[in-house]
Amino acid sequence: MPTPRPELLIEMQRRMWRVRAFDERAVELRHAREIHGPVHPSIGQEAACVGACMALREDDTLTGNHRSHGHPIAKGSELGPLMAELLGKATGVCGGMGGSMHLADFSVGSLGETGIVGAGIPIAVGAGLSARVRGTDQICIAFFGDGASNHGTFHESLNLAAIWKLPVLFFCENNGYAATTSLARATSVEDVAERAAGYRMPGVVVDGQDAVAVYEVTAEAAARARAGEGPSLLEAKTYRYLEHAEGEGIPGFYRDAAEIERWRQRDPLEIHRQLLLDRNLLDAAGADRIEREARAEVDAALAFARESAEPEPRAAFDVVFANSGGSGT
Amino acid sequence: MPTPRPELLIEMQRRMWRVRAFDERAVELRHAREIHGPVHPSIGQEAACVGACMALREDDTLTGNHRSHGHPIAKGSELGPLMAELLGKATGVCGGMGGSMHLADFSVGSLGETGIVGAGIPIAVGAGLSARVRGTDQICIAFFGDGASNHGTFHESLNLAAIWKLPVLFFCENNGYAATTSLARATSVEDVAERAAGYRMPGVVVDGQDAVAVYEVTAEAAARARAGEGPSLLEAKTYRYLEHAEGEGIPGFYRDAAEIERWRQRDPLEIHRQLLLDRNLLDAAGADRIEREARAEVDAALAFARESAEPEPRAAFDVVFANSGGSGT
Amino acid sequence: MSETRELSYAEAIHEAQILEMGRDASVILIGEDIHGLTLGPYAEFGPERLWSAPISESGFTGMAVGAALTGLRPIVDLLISSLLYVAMDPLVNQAGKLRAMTGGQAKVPAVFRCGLWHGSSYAAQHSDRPYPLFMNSPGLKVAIPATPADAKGLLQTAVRDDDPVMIFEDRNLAHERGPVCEGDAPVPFGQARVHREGSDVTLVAIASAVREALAAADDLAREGISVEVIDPRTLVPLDRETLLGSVRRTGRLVVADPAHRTCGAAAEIAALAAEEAFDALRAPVARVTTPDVPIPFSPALESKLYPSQQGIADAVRRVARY
Amino acid sequence: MSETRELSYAEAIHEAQILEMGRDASVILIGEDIHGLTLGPYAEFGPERLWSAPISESGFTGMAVGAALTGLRPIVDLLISSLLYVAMDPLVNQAGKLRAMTGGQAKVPAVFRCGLWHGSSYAAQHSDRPYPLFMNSPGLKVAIPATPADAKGLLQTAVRDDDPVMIFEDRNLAHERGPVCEGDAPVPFGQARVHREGSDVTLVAIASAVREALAAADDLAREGISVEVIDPRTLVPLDRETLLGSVRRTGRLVVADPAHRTCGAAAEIAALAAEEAFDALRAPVARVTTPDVPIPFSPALESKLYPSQQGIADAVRRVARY
Ligand SMILES: Cc1ncc(C[n+]2csc(CCOP(=O)(O)OP(=O)(O)O)c2C)c(N)n1
Ligand SMILES: Cc1ncc(C[n+]2csc(CCOP(=O)(O)OP(=O)(O)O)c2C)c(N)n1
Ligand SMILES: [Mg+2]
Ligand SMILES: [Mg+2]
Repeated sequence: MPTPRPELLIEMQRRMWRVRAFDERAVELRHAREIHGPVHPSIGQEAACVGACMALREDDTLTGNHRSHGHPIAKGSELGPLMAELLGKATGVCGGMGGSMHLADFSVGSLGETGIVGAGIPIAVGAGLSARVRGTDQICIAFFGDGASNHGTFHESLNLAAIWKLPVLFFCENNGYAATTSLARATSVEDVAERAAGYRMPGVVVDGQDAVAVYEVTAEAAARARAGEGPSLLEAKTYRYLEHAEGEGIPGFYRDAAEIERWRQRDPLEIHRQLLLDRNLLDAAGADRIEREARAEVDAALAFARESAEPEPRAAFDVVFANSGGSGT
Repeated sequence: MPTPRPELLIEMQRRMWRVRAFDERAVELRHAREIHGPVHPSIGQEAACVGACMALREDDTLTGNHRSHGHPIAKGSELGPLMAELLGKATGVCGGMGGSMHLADFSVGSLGETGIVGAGIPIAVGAGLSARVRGTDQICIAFFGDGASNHGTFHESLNLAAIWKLPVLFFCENNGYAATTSLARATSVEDVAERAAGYRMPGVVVDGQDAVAVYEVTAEAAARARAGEGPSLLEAKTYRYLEHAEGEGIPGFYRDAAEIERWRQRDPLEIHRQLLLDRNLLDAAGADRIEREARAEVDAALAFARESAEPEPRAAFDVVFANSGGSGT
Repeated sequence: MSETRELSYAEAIHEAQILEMGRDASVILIGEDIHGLTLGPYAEFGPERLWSAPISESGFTGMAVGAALTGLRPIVDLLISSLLYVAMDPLVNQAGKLRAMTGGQAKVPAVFRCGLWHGSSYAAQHSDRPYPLFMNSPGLKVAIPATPADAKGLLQTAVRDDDPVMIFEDRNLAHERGPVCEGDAPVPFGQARVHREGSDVTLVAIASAVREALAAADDLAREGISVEVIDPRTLVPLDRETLLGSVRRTGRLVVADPAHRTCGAAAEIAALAAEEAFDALRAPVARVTTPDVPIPFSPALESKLYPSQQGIADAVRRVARY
Repeated sequence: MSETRELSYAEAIHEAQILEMGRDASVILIGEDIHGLTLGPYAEFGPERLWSAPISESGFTGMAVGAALTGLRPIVDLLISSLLYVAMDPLVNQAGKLRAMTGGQAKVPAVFRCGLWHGSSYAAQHSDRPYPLFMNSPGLKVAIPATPADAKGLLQTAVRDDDPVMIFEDRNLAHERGPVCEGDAPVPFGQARVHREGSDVTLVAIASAVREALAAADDLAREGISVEVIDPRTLVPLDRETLLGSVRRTGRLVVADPAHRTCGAAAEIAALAAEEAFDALRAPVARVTTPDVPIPFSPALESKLYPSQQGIADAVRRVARY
């Protein structure tokens, strides 16, 4: 197993804190109605985002889903343009056109989230195909949920990548629920990774609260993909602490407080902090500083976002086509 | 294993001959341009159609695909209205609206073929759900090809039927090719039945040239489904002797004559004839008579079809809606 | 006529569903995350009437078609109209065509409830109003209620209809309240509702544009422009007589339609007028629609795109003064 | 101007593909059963340029989008337009919207070749002409060639365009022959082709209706009716200037369009005329389209449904004599 170097272990904690602090703030802003539209926080799932993305190369690409603030952050995005996007500002990474469900940051290889469950998976297959045809050794990782594994695109994509041995990682963040629907209610298997057998590709279950474990299986699968040995299906067992989408009034009847509490006991930031302390890579003050710095970055991002201008009305019309002509009237 | 009774064994041969004779005639008519549009013959695959359908009850239902003349015949359809349908006549089972790719005969539980690969599979799941809700113990069988198993609807349907234990049989007629594309080129597994594991349902491979073997596995799966124990994925290894669609000028480069010849050596009608002779259920003359009678039935069906009138132009408009209003102009 | 009470549009929809499920045991519900309903007034129907489905829209929409072919009357909750693309084949190629393809052997009495979410920063992939796509796809009926009474009545009719019905529910109207009859109150298909009579301009409005159109008509009345506001309520079948009759009287037509402009419902109604009421027309037809751009996230951008009271009033003024 | 030769519509399409693949190594082909092409003139491009795919239209269409986002220019052969419903999400929600959603970061230079098979007893599930659905879905360009020259030229332009282009190829024209330039001969988008000038009636025709329209125009000329026949060639972007300019001159408009009637391309063009050329119109607009019925199998039924020379001529006569 490729184990991360010390600096990387520290950087992991930093990025996890960025994700956590960013999403905590996003949730507040949503409740305060400073953010409009749905916000799907990744809080509780940071180790999956960060462990996976940090096992990739800078020029590798990713596709996300509706719950994807964490993925570009984990891949190294600047927070300012992301936060400005959530606020719908002209300086947003998508100029205010995308919002929370459609962040994309091509500068770090984030090809875009999709609000359509399962739809990002074939797009990742295409990015893998493209790397192959263009003769690079990039790989692409598709992030999706347990719910998405019941979608037809999951099946078609795994088959496509398998028959052509494309450099694609299928990364399932299994948080146990699709909105209010538990995995058991909707899914014919207990581990999504079982489905890998139908495509004769490796199917790996990993502790999604342990960033290092996630890093290791991802790095291994990435090396395999890069070497032309084909795709893998990785499944991180994780959990979201908050609601499916915050501030939408979704009832919480479908799970009990004890379950949430049990998972909070295995908080990815705590687990990784302990690892850093145990290995003497940081002392408590150093670990606290990482959190503080991340929060400060988020504050700065928010200040930037708030100061930024609203987009000009014409913006919606100007981005429809790359080659002009035929846009809306 | 539930083994078929003697009369049933003889009836199997009769129905296989009906399918064979019907399709041989359909191919001739297609080449003579008396039939318009694509014709996908089931010649070579008769044991799969007949073995499966005869293991069902009269009130069980089925959905087909583009290659589905054989399914309603195997389920007991009258040949006249089927042949008249291929000729686009008013007396056709679908009044000339459906044609070869869209035969449906509700009188025998044939809910309709679909020209869209994979699309009949979820419809069968719905028929199974309906039987369950209405409190009957009917089951529904979905026929589809190896190619269809790469479609998203396959995955979604198997998952749906599995989680709810619906009385549905997924019956794959694996003839090794999807049009000109071999299974190996398009499919991540060797046996489509391997994919059953992803839905935790039984996946059974059967010799598709042996009607009795097909009957037996189908009857067993049907009993399971009827008892509320859930769906099965059955895979019959079979072969089509003729082209994907006859008369369309599809090139034959993708397989060699030796392969076709090898399969012709395992002709389902020959295999079953031998069984009937071996068990002294028929003598050679009796076996020949079955063939002759089937051919005569097809001739009569064709005579009926040829004598029948063309549909009235208004027919296309009258069948759009069941509750009038809003039809085409 | 039975008693009426005030209900919201969303409440009216539930009332229709519950009434129809109570009336006819073959009515079932299929949709994602609907298991929660069993905690409420749907509990009485038991688990075999409520199928809370995985994220497999193509699969369970096709499943609904199969159920409808074999004796059930499924109501499928497709949540968000922008998800319909995932289920287009079972809708367009199966539900819409099976009756015709089978020469009338099949009937497909299924209802597809499709929420129109727009104007709430749901952004490009959750804000579509794709009913024109289904108007161009034969075999499907298309209903769009704009009031609580129509939300209930059209849904009741849809459930009882033997054909597949796509019913587009404008979520911007979810909390609008209005009088709704108690008990059975089906609204016939193919009959437009004349919300307001007028003599100067015919204003056809669809979905939440009806609300904007009525507000615009109030303003315009004060300016001396008499506007007839008509909601077709079903786009397939379309009540051509009422629409064209009005245009023949007023000689002027404005269509306010939240769908995208090109090949939208407004295009169809405008074309009909240009074909069938040409002699009466005294001014160009005007369409007030959503421009052909993917819907932006930013409220600053999105809020300007849909037919508004202001935009509709401007169009009517232009046409009236022509 | 380079040399021309006679090619068939189908040959012209292959010529365009081969030229573009030769010109630009980022052009790849994706489609079912295309591995056979490697036996022919495509062999030189090698296996990495031709992806013969499983029956997974949604998967490989989405895959094409991902490839287009990351530096390739895929041409996707979607065979039969009636299969598009299976791939609607990657087309409408992804290809059409990603550029806008990402604020212009993405470009999606993919071409989707969609065969229009109708009039050959392919029946309801293989005979659709669904381009109006994509005209109502912003972010997609829509081209429909009616001649061999346009089949080549529009496809060349489509490949070079940085936006997703749906190109609908009318298979009824596959064996029609006509002059085609050697070498590069891209046809610009948004420029209608005036096939024939005339002064009495503007006849806008799409796909195989162009052939019928030109034949009708010949007949009508003998009767003294001078018909201007225009093929928009791209429906998005639409050359409004040429269309409306013609209507303003002739005062009369007939649109012949093989799509279904309601919310079809003809509806859009008729609506445009009623909005923008109203003063010039001297007769009702007429649409000659396919009625809103699932396409029947029986030749006796199917053959009567599409715009024919006869049906078009009748409509023009009605309008001309109005
Ligand atoms: C195709 C589609 N169906 C339904 C929805 C509505 N929806 C959005 S997120 C979601 C649940 C997704 O669950 P999962 O894939 O497990 O991801 P998670 O939210 O748990 O991260 C649903 C049903 C959608 N956006 N797209
Ligand atoms: C969704 C869809 N894609 C493609 C086609 C074109 N097509 C018709 S049959 C066929 C091959 C089907 O192969 P398989 O499922 O193995 O059935 P078989 O023909 O071998 O019986 C294809 C590609 C179609 N009709 N529908
Ligand atoms: Mg989940
Ligand atoms: Mg096959």
